[in-house]
Amino acid sequence: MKREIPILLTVLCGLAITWSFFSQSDVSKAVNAELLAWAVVFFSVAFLLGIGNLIRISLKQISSGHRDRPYKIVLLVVLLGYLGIGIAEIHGWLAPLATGTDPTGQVIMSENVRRDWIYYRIFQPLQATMFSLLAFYIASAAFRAFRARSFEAVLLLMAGAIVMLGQVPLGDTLTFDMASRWQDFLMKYINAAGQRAIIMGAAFGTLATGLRIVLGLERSYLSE
Amino acid sequence: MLDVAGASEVLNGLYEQLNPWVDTSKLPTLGCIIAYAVVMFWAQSRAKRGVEIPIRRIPGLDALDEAIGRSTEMGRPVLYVPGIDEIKEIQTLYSMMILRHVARKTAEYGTELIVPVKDSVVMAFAEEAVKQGCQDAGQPDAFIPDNVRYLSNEQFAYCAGVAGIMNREKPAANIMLGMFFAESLILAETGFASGAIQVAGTAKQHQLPFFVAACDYTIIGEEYFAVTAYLTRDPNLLGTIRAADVIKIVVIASVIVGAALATIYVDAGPGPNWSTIFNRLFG
Amino acid sequence: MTFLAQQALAERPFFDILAVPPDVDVVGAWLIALFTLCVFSFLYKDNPFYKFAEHVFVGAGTAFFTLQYYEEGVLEPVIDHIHRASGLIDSGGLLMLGGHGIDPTLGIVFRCIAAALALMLLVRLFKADSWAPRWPLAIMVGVYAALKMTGETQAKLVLPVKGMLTPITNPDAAAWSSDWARVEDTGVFFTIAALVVIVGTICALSHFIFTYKRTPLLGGVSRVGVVVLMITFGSMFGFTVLGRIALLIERVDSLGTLSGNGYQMMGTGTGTLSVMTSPPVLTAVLITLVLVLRKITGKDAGDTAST
Amino acid sequence: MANVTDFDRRWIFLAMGVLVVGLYTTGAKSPAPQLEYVQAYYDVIEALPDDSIVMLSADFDPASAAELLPMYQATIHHLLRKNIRVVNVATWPAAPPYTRNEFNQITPQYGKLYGTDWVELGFLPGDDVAMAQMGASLHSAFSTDSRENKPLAELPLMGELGDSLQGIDLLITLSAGYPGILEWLAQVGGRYNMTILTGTTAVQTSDLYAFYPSQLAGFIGGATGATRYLELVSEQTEAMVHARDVNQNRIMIQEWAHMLILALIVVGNVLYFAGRGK
Repeated sequence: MKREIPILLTVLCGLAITWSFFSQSDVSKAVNAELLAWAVVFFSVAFLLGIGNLIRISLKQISSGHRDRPYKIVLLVVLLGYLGIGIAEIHGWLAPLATGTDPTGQVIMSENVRRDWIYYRIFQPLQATMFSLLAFYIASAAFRAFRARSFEAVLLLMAGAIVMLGQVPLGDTLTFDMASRWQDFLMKYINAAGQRAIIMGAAFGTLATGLRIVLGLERSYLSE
Repeated sequence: MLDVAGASEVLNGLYEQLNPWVDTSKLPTLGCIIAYAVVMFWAQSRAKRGVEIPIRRIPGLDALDEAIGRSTEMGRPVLYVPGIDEIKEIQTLYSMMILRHVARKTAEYGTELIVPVKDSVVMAFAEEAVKQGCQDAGQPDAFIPDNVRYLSNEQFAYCAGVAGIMNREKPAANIMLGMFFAESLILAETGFASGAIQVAGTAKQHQLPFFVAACDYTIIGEEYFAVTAYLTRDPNLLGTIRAADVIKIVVIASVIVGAALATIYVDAGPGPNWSTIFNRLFG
Repeated sequence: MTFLAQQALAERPFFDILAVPPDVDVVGAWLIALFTLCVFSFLYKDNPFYKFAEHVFVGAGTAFFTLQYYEEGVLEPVIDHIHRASGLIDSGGLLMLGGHGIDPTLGIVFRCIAAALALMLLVRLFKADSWAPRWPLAIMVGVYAALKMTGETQAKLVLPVKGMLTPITNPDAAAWSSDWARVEDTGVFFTIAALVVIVGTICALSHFIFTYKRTPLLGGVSRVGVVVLMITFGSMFGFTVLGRIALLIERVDSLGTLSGNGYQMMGTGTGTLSVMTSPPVLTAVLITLVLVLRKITGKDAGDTAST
Repeated sequence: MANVTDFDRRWIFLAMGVLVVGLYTTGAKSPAPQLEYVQAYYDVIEALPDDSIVMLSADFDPASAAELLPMYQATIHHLLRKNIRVVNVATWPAAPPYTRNEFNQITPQYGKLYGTDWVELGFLPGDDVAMAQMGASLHSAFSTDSRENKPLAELPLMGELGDSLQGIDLLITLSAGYPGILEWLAQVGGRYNMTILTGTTAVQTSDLYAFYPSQLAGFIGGATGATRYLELVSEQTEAMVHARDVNQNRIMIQEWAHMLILALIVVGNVLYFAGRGK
């Protein structure tokens, strides 16, 4: 029973959703909508479980005198502090603040100001900068690793170069306005063909896994 | 011989009949799913009964053995990076199957195998795979627990950790198979700079360019699943690949026929013709 | 410090909870500069500044996402929904569900079941290998699998094929043009382009046919397919470069707006003093100093190089 | 240099940094190239009649805001100038601060009222499921709006729209990855046969050619596409002129950075093969 009921649930829900995709009936649409709402709730709660893990691991590292102990303390302080402020805002323990007036002169109250203050001054610059590092890595990889050693690599680098030139005015000037036209041809026709093949390939993967799950043959997700 | 008018009559009649139950614009999708399912199960049952489903050799696959052989000659370790996603990602799961094969080879050659992981659950799977591989090779004591290493749960920290291994322990072969994200670029570059022979493979298309440009052999897109099927001979996987092949052939045929018909009837006026009828079959 | 603060206050609020980009308050400007440069310091090598920034990032990110999922994924679909439904009971209205009104009481019952199942997920916190979390998990997996199977088969398999069932000739276009700039508009070009797409797609697909014997034909076609795929990857490569560099430029731009505009500690305009005391420059100088000192005193041995 | 790979990569980091910062200080500008698919994106919005309803989904976060935020702002200006009503949603948890901020700053410039001219439904978790649910039933997807926490029925625009997407004339997604345009195409585009426009990061751009124009009416790809769109929008919208200039300055930096990358690839390969020749 421990495994049968979950598999039964999977199959029933899977078939219901599939049915509503093809069916015209109102009932199927209603069932579909409700099931999706359920999935949203489960999805979110499952995400919230993750934070428990993070806190547990960090606490363990702090207590065990891990080498990164001070950083883990920083992590927890930021995490819990931000959480506290946010929860207080969500539940209105911290009063909403006026952020302005709309055209009719009515005052606009916002319950998000404190969260957004932190977001724009800490989370936003950090995440944006983390990913901007890749500009440097791509430059050094261009010099140290991207080698035209094989027929494939040659093609790839040349196509890449044409796109890099074709996307910017300077590249066009340097190539007497040819780069953008070559790029258009590569992207609109050859790339489009390659992309279709790749995307169809991905679709086959989804289709295979989906079928096995909906028909109750795939059970690996129940193991852990 | 059915004429155009008759054919479109039949089609319209059919759609009329089905409309109350099925959204007829989605019939092609339904047909595609059913066709795929039928072929898949048929092929799987045949594979289970031991009927040989051939899989073409993939260059990257031979490269695996070559890479392992080379590190054996140089007496340096093999580095296996199973991607950075969790075990629920199908590519990570397959990467574990391939890892088992690699572990068997390294155990046979008596070469050291280092497996850095980013996720604690994947770590358990990786240890199991390596252990299995060593047993397959009849060398259970070739398994070195410390060589399956949990580095960090943070993408770039993990990346720096792997780069550190590449620079310090100078593996002669880097095998990168699984689900990769932005770090693929950094790994491929560091590995190339360290002079190792590199074999990479992923179905994550956006990372493939970097692998192709910086690695010796790259297993691209669906080839990744074919490799897994080739190594594991898993009937389910074989079935899905055969089914995909069949649908691909159908797609190719439809594109040729459809485009030809469309060209023939390019300036045909309104009203049904073979081209419009054929197109309706696709919703 | 008070003096410095006043200097800044002359043009910018020192702390303003309502200030949003591009006009953040002075405290915000210094925070943004600090965290941005801490991350950039990783390019030199892994160091305490980066480690600090990284852990703050994980903490802040996790907290922010948690709040979002809690508010929009738990409170709204459960509490707010039930509240709204009970309101409908009083007003005697129907609860709209997929364009189909149902009795609100029923809606409440359904959503309570969902809440109960969601609670079963939490059991995992206390008992790792419990059967309870599997029920909601199973429902979620079923829903996702079905959605992706149906939707993606249609959008990524059937419709792209349908999109290719088009003529390869264009009667409306002039057959050929002597004007080189207008070649793309000619009928000949149209036909060539259309053939490239069709042949290219067929070849690329054939490359991914694995379980049939490699006849010379299939082998040759798949060889062409490799060419198509490599050009495809090449175009991705070019666009990836475009994207990554854009991210860097934006960071430089945002630091640039903080060097001046009333964020500097002393002076105004583009005077040396004002630039030197602006958040990005001063922070950069300080971080560099500390890293140099660590190198001299050999304290940075523990940091792993970024290469 | 004996072997190019012994070279300390940090010199290249430095070169890239110096190039970008140096060019930034010059403030010079370059126009974006003519891009057919951006024109298509612009034309589709231009062709919409007054009072059409557009669903604008913000599917990005700070990591990709550099590319997508300019498109997002320009699209809002474009829609509001055309007197199109906007339903604004998000499928990425980190997007709502942007949607709040931009709409609060831009809507007053056009005298648009909350509830009648635009609504903010906010973030919906669940990735593919979220999109499918918006398609299936707006009122059960969002019990309340995220600005005034009112039931949707109490907002005139949502009351008129009803429960389904039938009333939506166009879906626009600013997409940074998963979930994004590919999922919208699968869960809403094909299923409800809806016209879709998208602005994406450069990394995703090449994928979109597989769907354009049959499934995708138009798109904006990466920083160059964004700048081109800003050029088009700013012709009509004074408020976007500054943003256009900023982005044209970025294009100028961008083009030289491309040259640096190309030069690095060429030099690296020359040195490599020369070294192997010996």
